[in-house]
Amino acid sequence: MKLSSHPQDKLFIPFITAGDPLPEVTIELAKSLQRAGASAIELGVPYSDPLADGPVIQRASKRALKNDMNIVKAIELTGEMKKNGVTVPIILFTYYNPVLQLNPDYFFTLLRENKTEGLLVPDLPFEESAYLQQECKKHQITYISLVAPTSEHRMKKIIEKAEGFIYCVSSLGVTGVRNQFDPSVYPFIRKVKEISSLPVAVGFGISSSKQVKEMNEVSDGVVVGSALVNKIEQLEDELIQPGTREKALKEFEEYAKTFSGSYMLK
Amino acid sequence: MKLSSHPQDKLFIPFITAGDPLPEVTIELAKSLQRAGASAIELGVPYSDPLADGPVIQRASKRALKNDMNIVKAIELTGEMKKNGVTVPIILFTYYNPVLQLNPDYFFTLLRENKTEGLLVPDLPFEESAYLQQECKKHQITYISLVAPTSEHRMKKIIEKAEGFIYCVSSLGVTGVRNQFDPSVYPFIRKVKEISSLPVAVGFGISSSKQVKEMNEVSDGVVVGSALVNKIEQLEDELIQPGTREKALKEFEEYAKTFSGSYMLK
Amino acid sequence: GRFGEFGGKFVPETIMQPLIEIETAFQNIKEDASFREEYLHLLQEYSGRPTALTYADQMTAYLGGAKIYLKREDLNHTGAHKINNAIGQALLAKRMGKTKIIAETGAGQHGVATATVAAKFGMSCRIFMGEEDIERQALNVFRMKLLGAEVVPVTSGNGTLKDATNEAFRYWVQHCNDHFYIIGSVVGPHPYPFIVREFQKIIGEEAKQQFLEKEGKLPDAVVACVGGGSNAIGIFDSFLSEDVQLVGAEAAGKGIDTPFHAATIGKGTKGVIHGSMTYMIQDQFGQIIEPYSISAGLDYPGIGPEHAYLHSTGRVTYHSVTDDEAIAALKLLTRKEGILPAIESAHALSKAFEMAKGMSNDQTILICLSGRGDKDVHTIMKVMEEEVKVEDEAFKSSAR
Amino acid sequence: GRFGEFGGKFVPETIMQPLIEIETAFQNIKEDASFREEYLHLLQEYSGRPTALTYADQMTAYLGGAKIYLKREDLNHTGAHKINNAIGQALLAKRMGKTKIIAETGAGQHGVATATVAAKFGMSCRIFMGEEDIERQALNVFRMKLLGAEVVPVTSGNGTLKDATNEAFRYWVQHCNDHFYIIGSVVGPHPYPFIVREFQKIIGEEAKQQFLEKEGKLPDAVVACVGGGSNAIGIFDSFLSEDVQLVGAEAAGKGIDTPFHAATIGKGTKGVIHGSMTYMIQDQFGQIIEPYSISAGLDYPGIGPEHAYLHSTGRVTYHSVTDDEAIAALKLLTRKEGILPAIESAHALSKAFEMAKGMSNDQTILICLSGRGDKDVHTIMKVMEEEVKVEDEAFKSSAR
Repeated sequence: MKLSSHPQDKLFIPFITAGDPLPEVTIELAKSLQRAGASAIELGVPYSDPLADGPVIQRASKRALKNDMNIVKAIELTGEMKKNGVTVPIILFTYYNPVLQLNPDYFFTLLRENKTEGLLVPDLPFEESAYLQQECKKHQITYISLVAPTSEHRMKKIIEKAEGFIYCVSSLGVTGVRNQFDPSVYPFIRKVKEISSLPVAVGFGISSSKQVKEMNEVSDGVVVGSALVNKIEQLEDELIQPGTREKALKEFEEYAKTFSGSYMLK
Repeated sequence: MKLSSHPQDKLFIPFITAGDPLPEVTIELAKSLQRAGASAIELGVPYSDPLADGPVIQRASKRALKNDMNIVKAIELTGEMKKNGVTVPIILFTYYNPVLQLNPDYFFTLLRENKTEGLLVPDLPFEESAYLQQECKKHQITYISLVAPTSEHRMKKIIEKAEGFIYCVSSLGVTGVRNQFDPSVYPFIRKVKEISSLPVAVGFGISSSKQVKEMNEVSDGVVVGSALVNKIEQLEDELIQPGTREKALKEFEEYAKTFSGSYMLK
Repeated sequence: GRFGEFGGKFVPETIMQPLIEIETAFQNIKEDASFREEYLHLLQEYSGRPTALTYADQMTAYLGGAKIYLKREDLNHTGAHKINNAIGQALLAKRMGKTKIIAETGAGQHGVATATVAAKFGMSCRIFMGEEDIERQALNVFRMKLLGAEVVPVTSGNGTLKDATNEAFRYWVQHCNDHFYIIGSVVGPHPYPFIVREFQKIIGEEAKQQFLEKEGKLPDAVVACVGGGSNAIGIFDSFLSEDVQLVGAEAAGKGIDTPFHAATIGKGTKGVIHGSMTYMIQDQFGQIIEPYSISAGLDYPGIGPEHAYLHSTGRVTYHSVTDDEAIAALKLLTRKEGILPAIESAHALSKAFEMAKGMSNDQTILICLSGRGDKDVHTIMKVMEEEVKVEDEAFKSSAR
Repeated sequence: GRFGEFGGKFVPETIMQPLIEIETAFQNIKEDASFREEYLHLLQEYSGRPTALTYADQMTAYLGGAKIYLKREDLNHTGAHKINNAIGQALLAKRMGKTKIIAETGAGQHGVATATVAAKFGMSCRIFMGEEDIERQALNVFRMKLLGAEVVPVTSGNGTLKDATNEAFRYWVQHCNDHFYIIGSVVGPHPYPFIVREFQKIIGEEAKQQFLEKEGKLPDAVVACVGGGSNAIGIFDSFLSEDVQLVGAEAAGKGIDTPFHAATIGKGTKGVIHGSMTYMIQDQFGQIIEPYSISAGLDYPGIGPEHAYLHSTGRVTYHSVTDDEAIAALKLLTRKEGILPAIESAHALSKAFEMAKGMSNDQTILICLSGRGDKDVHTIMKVMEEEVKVEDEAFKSSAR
């Protein structure tokens, strides 16, 4: 997986949920994010029981599930994105259970056919991930690993096996918008950077360009989820109506840019 | 106590509740009963918890209690009856607890001053009655004893100490109207008569002249309660209204006569 | 058949013979080792005895006085001490060859216990319950029916426990030849107060032994709530001849200076109720007055004659506890010990907590926790809703 | 941390470390005699263990087959086996220096048990409960509040147990540094299924010993109901290596061929739920399906991973029992034995009764009566009202 960014830029990895508010709109949103400078896009597979996610992404899951989204359709959506001009890598973000329900060969074939470059499974910790990580390697899918402030002595093992980038969980907790970060996050990220030769992106709770700037002082970039999904929720009706969609997509793009390293530096 | 009856007649001992439906009406009812041939009158003191009584007399108690009747007023009512021409003996029928709440001297003075001739306490069995029976003797009040089909070997002891007449409980149960008697009642009454030198009256559940006749074949007479009280309940409004009282009293008297030995023989 | 001047047998002649038969049977089984064995076996295997003796460490620390121990009758099958007696009397009935059971009930606890035992013994069961109580205790009524009992609504009087008891007696008078009447407390004519004591004294026997094991000495005081008083007699009995302070807590309802209480010893006078000479709440002419307590189990106008006797001799002291005090004690125990007591038992808790505060750390109090409070949750909810309302109104008027 | 291919630790990275700490602490206390002593002391002195083993003589006679024994977890403090585990985990939390407890609850049984233990230990307590369940179980909610717990309404998902569990996890992820999460069944990520088993196996240890004392041999079969499956693991554990047939009864709801059931083994497929690989009810794309059972305690889309394993090896056989069958068994036991079981436990009863009929008189069945049915009286009332209605209508239409 080749993360798209200029060397001097910081990584901007946005998250959106497949099928929210509609499958065809998700494609357009991905294009907007690419225009806004995304280094890669995390595409979330909606799940009935997203226990690592806060209320914003839970609601997005619910909306997407109402549109009959599922893991197969979500992967197929990555193929559609590619066909529609999305060139930045797409990372499939999915809980483990939907993956488990697919025949592994079928799953990886689907990923490859649809040019999905990465895979992130938030409830599959290092100790349980050996098989999936090895299969990913075999099928040339980048398996993204998370480290948390509580990872402690396990951090090294995780980072050693990691690919693509290291996803640092900014603080304890589920995904969601936060006003303030615990100051302990900075030494944590520095420590990760010391150990890792991969880029280090910080996620969970980043909701303003101010926070992005703060994080980027220590990290190589950020993952932004709930803040963007929140925006999509606000724009839901306009995004659904073909007549207002263009305008809403433009608004979304402008909002996304506020988190994007490439634009911030300008 | 001298029971009023011609030698060839059977005893007719009616029961009414003091204060039902009004104290002054109780006096008139007693006079009616005397005219109907009563050998004596049982005057019931209304009680909050009459556990030997069936629903008819329970309701009469409730009506009388609403008229503020109590044991003292009930005894005073016997005096009023005597002043108003009642000559047959009056037996105060009261649960034990109201008696207990009065100073014994006061209680017996009251009884004597009001010319109450007898006392019947339905919840004071032989084993608990020694004191009261002795006090009655001292004050020349006839203490009426009950025997039941279940009294068995205690029957003799009870009858030995009895005065006035023997009150035979016709069957198991509380007071109230019954359609049929257990045939075992006849040998029971015969046995009581064998032992007793006193007249034997049968009570509990006698509600028709047919039953009176049946009982009188073995007994010396009957006690009639619920049937009469039931009639009073039916006539309640007419008895209360001075305008209709005379007529109602007459009706009551005629009804009472159907239980009366003196009239039946005619 | 008396406790000093109290007790006795003030009943219609018709049930004298049945009472004598019960007395004879009771004398026989008292000396019959096989009866006691069967009784104890059922208590253990069916009801889960011995019940625990719990050291209330949190309450003790909170009050800072005497060490508090709870005899956990709430852990019995059906949730209170009532089952001890129901098992014993049903066994007695079985020995007498009776297969039909009747009983009275107020809130339904004794009715449920009796219906339970009747089901276990395959006996028919008829429970007399005031119409008013039937309406208030729909769940317990349904439980009794599930257990196969017939619940007979009593409309006489005010339709409460007193009237249900009257009606049970009336029914028994008519059917005493084949029915056994299981009375629920240490009340009623002789020999009932002795029978119920016999079947409840297991509480004190166990508690005494458990206490000695834990503390190596007897408690300084034993406290129990008293309505009819069966749990109190049950726990007191083993301590009567010991140098132990015995305290009964009766229901002061809204206060003993109001007409709304059930403080039989505190405000009652001597009289005869349900066949027994004792203290009772009545007017000057001997009419029984309907009592009041938030606790259905203490809402009875009489008290067991042995309590009247123990009061007269001074061996046991009786105090009264208001609704509010009981609810406060209930909330405190629940919060501190994770044990939700019956409102009945909370009366004993309230008195005991007050005593404990004035005692030293090396002293001990044993409380009879006669039943669990699950049955009372609705009542407590209502009380607390009203408290909130009163507070709200006080706030509103102060805010003006 | 696995049972064959089942179990494991499928959780966000953030709580891996807390889980490891719990695992370490758990390993320590397992070898610590003083911990076991404190745990057993509380079970005995506070919860009233050992619970009775009751011979159901009336049921046995009625069915005419195997002798039926009931392990009476209903006699525990708070009315079910849940307290065994809550006491154990709260003690573990105490050893780890945690003073804040969280837990999830469906109908409120585990919530009440946890709030109870938190009160007894002086710990703060936060119970996550679905909004829907809060409305249906107002009494239990009030009880938890009386016990001092904060009840947190969960609005995500359908507002039921599954969602409450998700939310408890989410809260824990954010507060794992000072909070201990007391999981209520043998579910969740490693080491929870092992911890809960450790604290529930007392059921089987006691039952085995009691059974040997009474019968001089082991039972032919042991039957327990299975939702998450903690009472079943608790009673099975001591018999796993013995020649005893083990049977789990899961909830078939309105029938396993309808969409309304909770038959995880019967109709579920392999997957990950609440951190554990096991069987679960889900669609082909791995979305969890809301289960259904009249019994709130069995209304869970997953099953403990050890059960999945025991099913896969064939050591335990699992059957499903419908709402109607469970209610019928509940009514029968109440009527015949005077014991009102929880609707959960009634699933085990139904299966066991069916088995008993086909067995001989010298064979024996041990049933885990996991809890009392007091909490279910409202539900049973509703069911029976509906039955009457249906019968009435059938009568009316046949009368035309």
